[in-house]
Amino acid sequence: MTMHLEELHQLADDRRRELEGFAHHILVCTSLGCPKNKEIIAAFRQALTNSEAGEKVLVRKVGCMGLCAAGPVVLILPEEIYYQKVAPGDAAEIVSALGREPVQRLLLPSDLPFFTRQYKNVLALFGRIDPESLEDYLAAGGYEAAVTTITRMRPTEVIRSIDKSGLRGRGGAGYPTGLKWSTVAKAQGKKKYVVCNADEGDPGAFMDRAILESTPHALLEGILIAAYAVGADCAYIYVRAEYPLAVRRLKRAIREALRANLLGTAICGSAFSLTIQIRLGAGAFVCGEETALIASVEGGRGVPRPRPPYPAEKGLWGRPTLINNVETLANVPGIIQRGADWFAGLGTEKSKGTKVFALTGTINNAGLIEVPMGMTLREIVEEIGGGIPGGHTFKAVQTGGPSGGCIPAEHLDTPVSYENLSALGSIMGSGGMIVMDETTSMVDIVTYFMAFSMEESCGKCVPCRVGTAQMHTLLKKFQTRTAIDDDLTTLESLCHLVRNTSLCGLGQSAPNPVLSTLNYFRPEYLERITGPVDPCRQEEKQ
Amino acid sequence: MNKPRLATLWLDGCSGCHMSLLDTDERLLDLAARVDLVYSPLVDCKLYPEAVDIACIEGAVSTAEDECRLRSVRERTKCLIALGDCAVTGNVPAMRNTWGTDTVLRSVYLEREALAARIPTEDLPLLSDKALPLHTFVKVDFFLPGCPPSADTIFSALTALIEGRSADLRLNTGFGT
Amino acid sequence: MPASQPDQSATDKRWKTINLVMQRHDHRPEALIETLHAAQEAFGFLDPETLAYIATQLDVPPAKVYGVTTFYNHFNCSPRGEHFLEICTGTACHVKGTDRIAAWAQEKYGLEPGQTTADNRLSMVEVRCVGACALAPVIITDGTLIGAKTIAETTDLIEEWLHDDAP
Amino acid sequence: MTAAQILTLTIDGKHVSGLAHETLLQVALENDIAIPTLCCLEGLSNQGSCRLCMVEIAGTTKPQPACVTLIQEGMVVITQSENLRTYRRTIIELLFSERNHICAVCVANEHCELQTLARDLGVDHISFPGRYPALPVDASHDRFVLDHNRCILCTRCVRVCAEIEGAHTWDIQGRGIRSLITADFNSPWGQSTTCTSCGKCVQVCPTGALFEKGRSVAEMLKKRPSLPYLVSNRTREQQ
Repeated sequence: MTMHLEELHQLADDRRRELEGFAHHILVCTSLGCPKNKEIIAAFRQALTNSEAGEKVLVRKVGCMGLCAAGPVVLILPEEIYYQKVAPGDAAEIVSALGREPVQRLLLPSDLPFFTRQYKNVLALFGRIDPESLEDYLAAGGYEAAVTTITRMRPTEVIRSIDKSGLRGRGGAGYPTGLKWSTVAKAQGKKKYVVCNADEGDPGAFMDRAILESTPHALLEGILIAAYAVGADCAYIYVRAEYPLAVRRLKRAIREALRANLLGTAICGSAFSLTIQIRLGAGAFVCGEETALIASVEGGRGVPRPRPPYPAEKGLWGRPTLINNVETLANVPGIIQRGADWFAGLGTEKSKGTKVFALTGTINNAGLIEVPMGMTLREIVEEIGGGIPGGHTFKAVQTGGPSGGCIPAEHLDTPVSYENLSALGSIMGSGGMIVMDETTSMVDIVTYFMAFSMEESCGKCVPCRVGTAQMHTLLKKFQTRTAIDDDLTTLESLCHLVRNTSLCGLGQSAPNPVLSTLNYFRPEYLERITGPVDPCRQEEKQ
Repeated sequence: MNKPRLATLWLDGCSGCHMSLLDTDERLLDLAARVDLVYSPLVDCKLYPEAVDIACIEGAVSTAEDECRLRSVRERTKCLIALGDCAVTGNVPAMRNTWGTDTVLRSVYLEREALAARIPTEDLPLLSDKALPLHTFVKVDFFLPGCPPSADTIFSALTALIEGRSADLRLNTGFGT
Repeated sequence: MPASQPDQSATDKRWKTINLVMQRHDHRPEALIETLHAAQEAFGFLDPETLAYIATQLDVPPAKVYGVTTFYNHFNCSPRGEHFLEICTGTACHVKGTDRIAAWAQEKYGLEPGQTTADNRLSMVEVRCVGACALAPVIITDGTLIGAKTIAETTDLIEEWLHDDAP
Repeated sequence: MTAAQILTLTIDGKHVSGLAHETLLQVALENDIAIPTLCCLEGLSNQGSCRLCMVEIAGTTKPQPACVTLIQEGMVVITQSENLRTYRRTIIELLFSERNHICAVCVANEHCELQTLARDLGVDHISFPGRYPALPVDASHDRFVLDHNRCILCTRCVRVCAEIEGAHTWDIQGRGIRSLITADFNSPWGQSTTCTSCGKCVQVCPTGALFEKGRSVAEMLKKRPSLPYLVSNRTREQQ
């Protein structure tokens, strides 16, 4: 079946008209962060059958609305009324309040800085459309960018546009996306691949899960554009098996797109074809590293290999391969649709656009946010995040997970960008921000991260395999207050060895949490140097 | 001029390193002329004296008593040498570390002993859970690995130290052999 | 190596799904992980016979199959108990004290992470971040996510969950 | 076929040349410049995992592994520096601390690459506490023994078995610090259905982890087979 642009527009228009036919929409978050949503939806449907206005109201399941801490969240349109912590038992009351005064006890003020201070691009359709409905996505202007690209643009134009936008990889390293695309496009070889890295292993980061659960079609659209630009006809999405809902929605989205000829052969009547397959990850953080990811997609142990050659030249099955992360690709349709200049106009000089962060830990408004690059950590933590609960004080914000660092209060006014975070000894990473208050021991949290890196080390290279284990042993000595002076020196030199000689990014960045806390919170280590119990002294005392 | 005061100590080891020291043969006379041997399993002296210049320690630290002796030697000695693999790495005594002292004692004295099986304790210091190298507990100034380090190695190391050439102590010795 | 499927009651539907996955990939070696997923989904764990069958079908050396299976946390080679408790070890959950839930379970049921009780009632594992960090501390009881509770409330819920269908 | 391009570069101040497809390690060896290695073995694929052959290349911020870095025109390489020596010593120390290496009672005493490297690099003690893992010894094979206590996970055995012998009896099970060499489905070696008992794994093992039965302390002298010879001869025979 070939579907043309006009037919897609028709589908979109039909859905828009259908939606406009309802006086009210009750949008219920059905992401992982809002449990019991099935019961809530059923309760609303039940309440509506008992209500006169029932036929004029549409209950829709939607993706993540961001403020997970207030979940389950329900949004009433067109009034833009947010209800928080909704239980199935609240449905009747909410329904009877439609068109009248909202239910005060459940009301979530929509003028909270959490909502007003954000700038949504990737998250724009979050909580607004049904993730399992292609028509919903089309009605919101979805696939316009992809179809325009495929039918009206040359690959080089697409790459130039992405390049001009200044988009950089959102998975961690921040490599310029346009440059990556053009390297793959220029690489020798007829067969090329696109691999989408959705193996979000960073503890404390869940933006990729939310994208897959809320707007899976946006990711497919990004992949379509990328594959067209680099000349690939086959793409893989490598998703964590720990995200069953995301996998289900993604599979459904691929089926829908295939049926509408937005995937498959001769897409929308063009000469361009693309198949997208899903590969399930199986619980190995190291598979976030691109060569390990390739090994895993090929069905083997997720063990990295030395680079060069880079995957752009020799990737999946030795062919040129473009590897981008979910959020990176989800940014692409917006850039094509609204223009590279729009995107480049957001953010800082070297870090363009917006970034999605998973704001968690000891913070009032835990959830998913999107802000322009360059917003300060203070604005994110204190305004959007609403500060620290329970009368506690801010101690540090951890970014970049086990590869990142802990940023103390004195640097809260730093504008967030790739450069600034790495200057502070941390990294942007995939966007996890874990806020910690004064009750958190830094030595504890670093020991936790080192245990993570040790367990996730693939074991191939010696510095990472044994080095992380020995760093963990040393940190345990600090944790149990049995460390001696020499241990600090040994720990620091081991950090440098592991950082400078490990084979892949996992090992190279594993010492970051230690180095950053040694930098900002050194006294916490020093006060734990009390040495082991000396049996001889003990005997003397007795 | 006072001669340097030399001590040697035998912790958990097989005494092979001391044998190797004796293997320096006629050079022993040479050594004897240049140092005062103030403490050693080879001499009759019960207490470790004060102000020792060089101490060679053979063996791993296997009991709390070993540890106490080591610590007190460290306090009274300028230059401490870990002599041989047991003192340097734990070596053979440390082979029990994998399974734990208790398991090893049971295996040796109970499970494989048909008659009067019992773990000897009388007049014996209690074994620690692990046998560990000296530098786990105290600062070690020089390491002489080898099982044992050869007589030549020991002799040239001691001569160098006596002559104050500690900085360019280059020894052809390694673990094992 | 068994060349045929271990369970000769060929009517067993579970083997059909596994065979289907392999067929869909033309029995190419790179289907290994996908097939292991299907097998674990079907049987709950991967036993030596299943691994041997998959190795033969996909023409992958046995050692490689075993290497891949044991590389990934998700695959387990021993059967699970009737109930399955997953404790999230993500950073946000760690900060909010999920290690205390594991310690509680150890005291209460004598379970180390990865173990099953002697009566086969309960298996407990620690899992990597499930991505519901805003709800920390998070646990999953038989597939149902529980979060945004205090540690005491959470352990109460676990007891309730296990008590509900006690014999 | 076009003649391979000849490139010139500087290693430790010495002007040398090599073919475009050659690695830094190959060119260094051809010119008698010694770089320590452990996982690398001529005739096997290079995996760059032991990190001993790290060298400094002008213009790069981090040291690079010589065994997998192809030479480039005008490269300026340093193979010996205080930093590199420290890194190499520390890596050796990490390996000694990882498992239970007791040189004095090892079959490979005096014939062990790890032991020799320790001595050559001046490793006179191990700064890190020993991990003393409890590891099994597999003596089920009628001619050979695998002692995990002495294994450094260089994977030469895995590679020689898969790439040269074609049996792929060995692989690694688990990951990270819990990695172990494993035969088939973790079966006792003697019960492996794929092993041909050719013994190549034993001969390429750099330590005493794989050895012939009946060898006592210091008796396991490895007869290193020439792997490039095996490969080229086999190719010839097949034609």
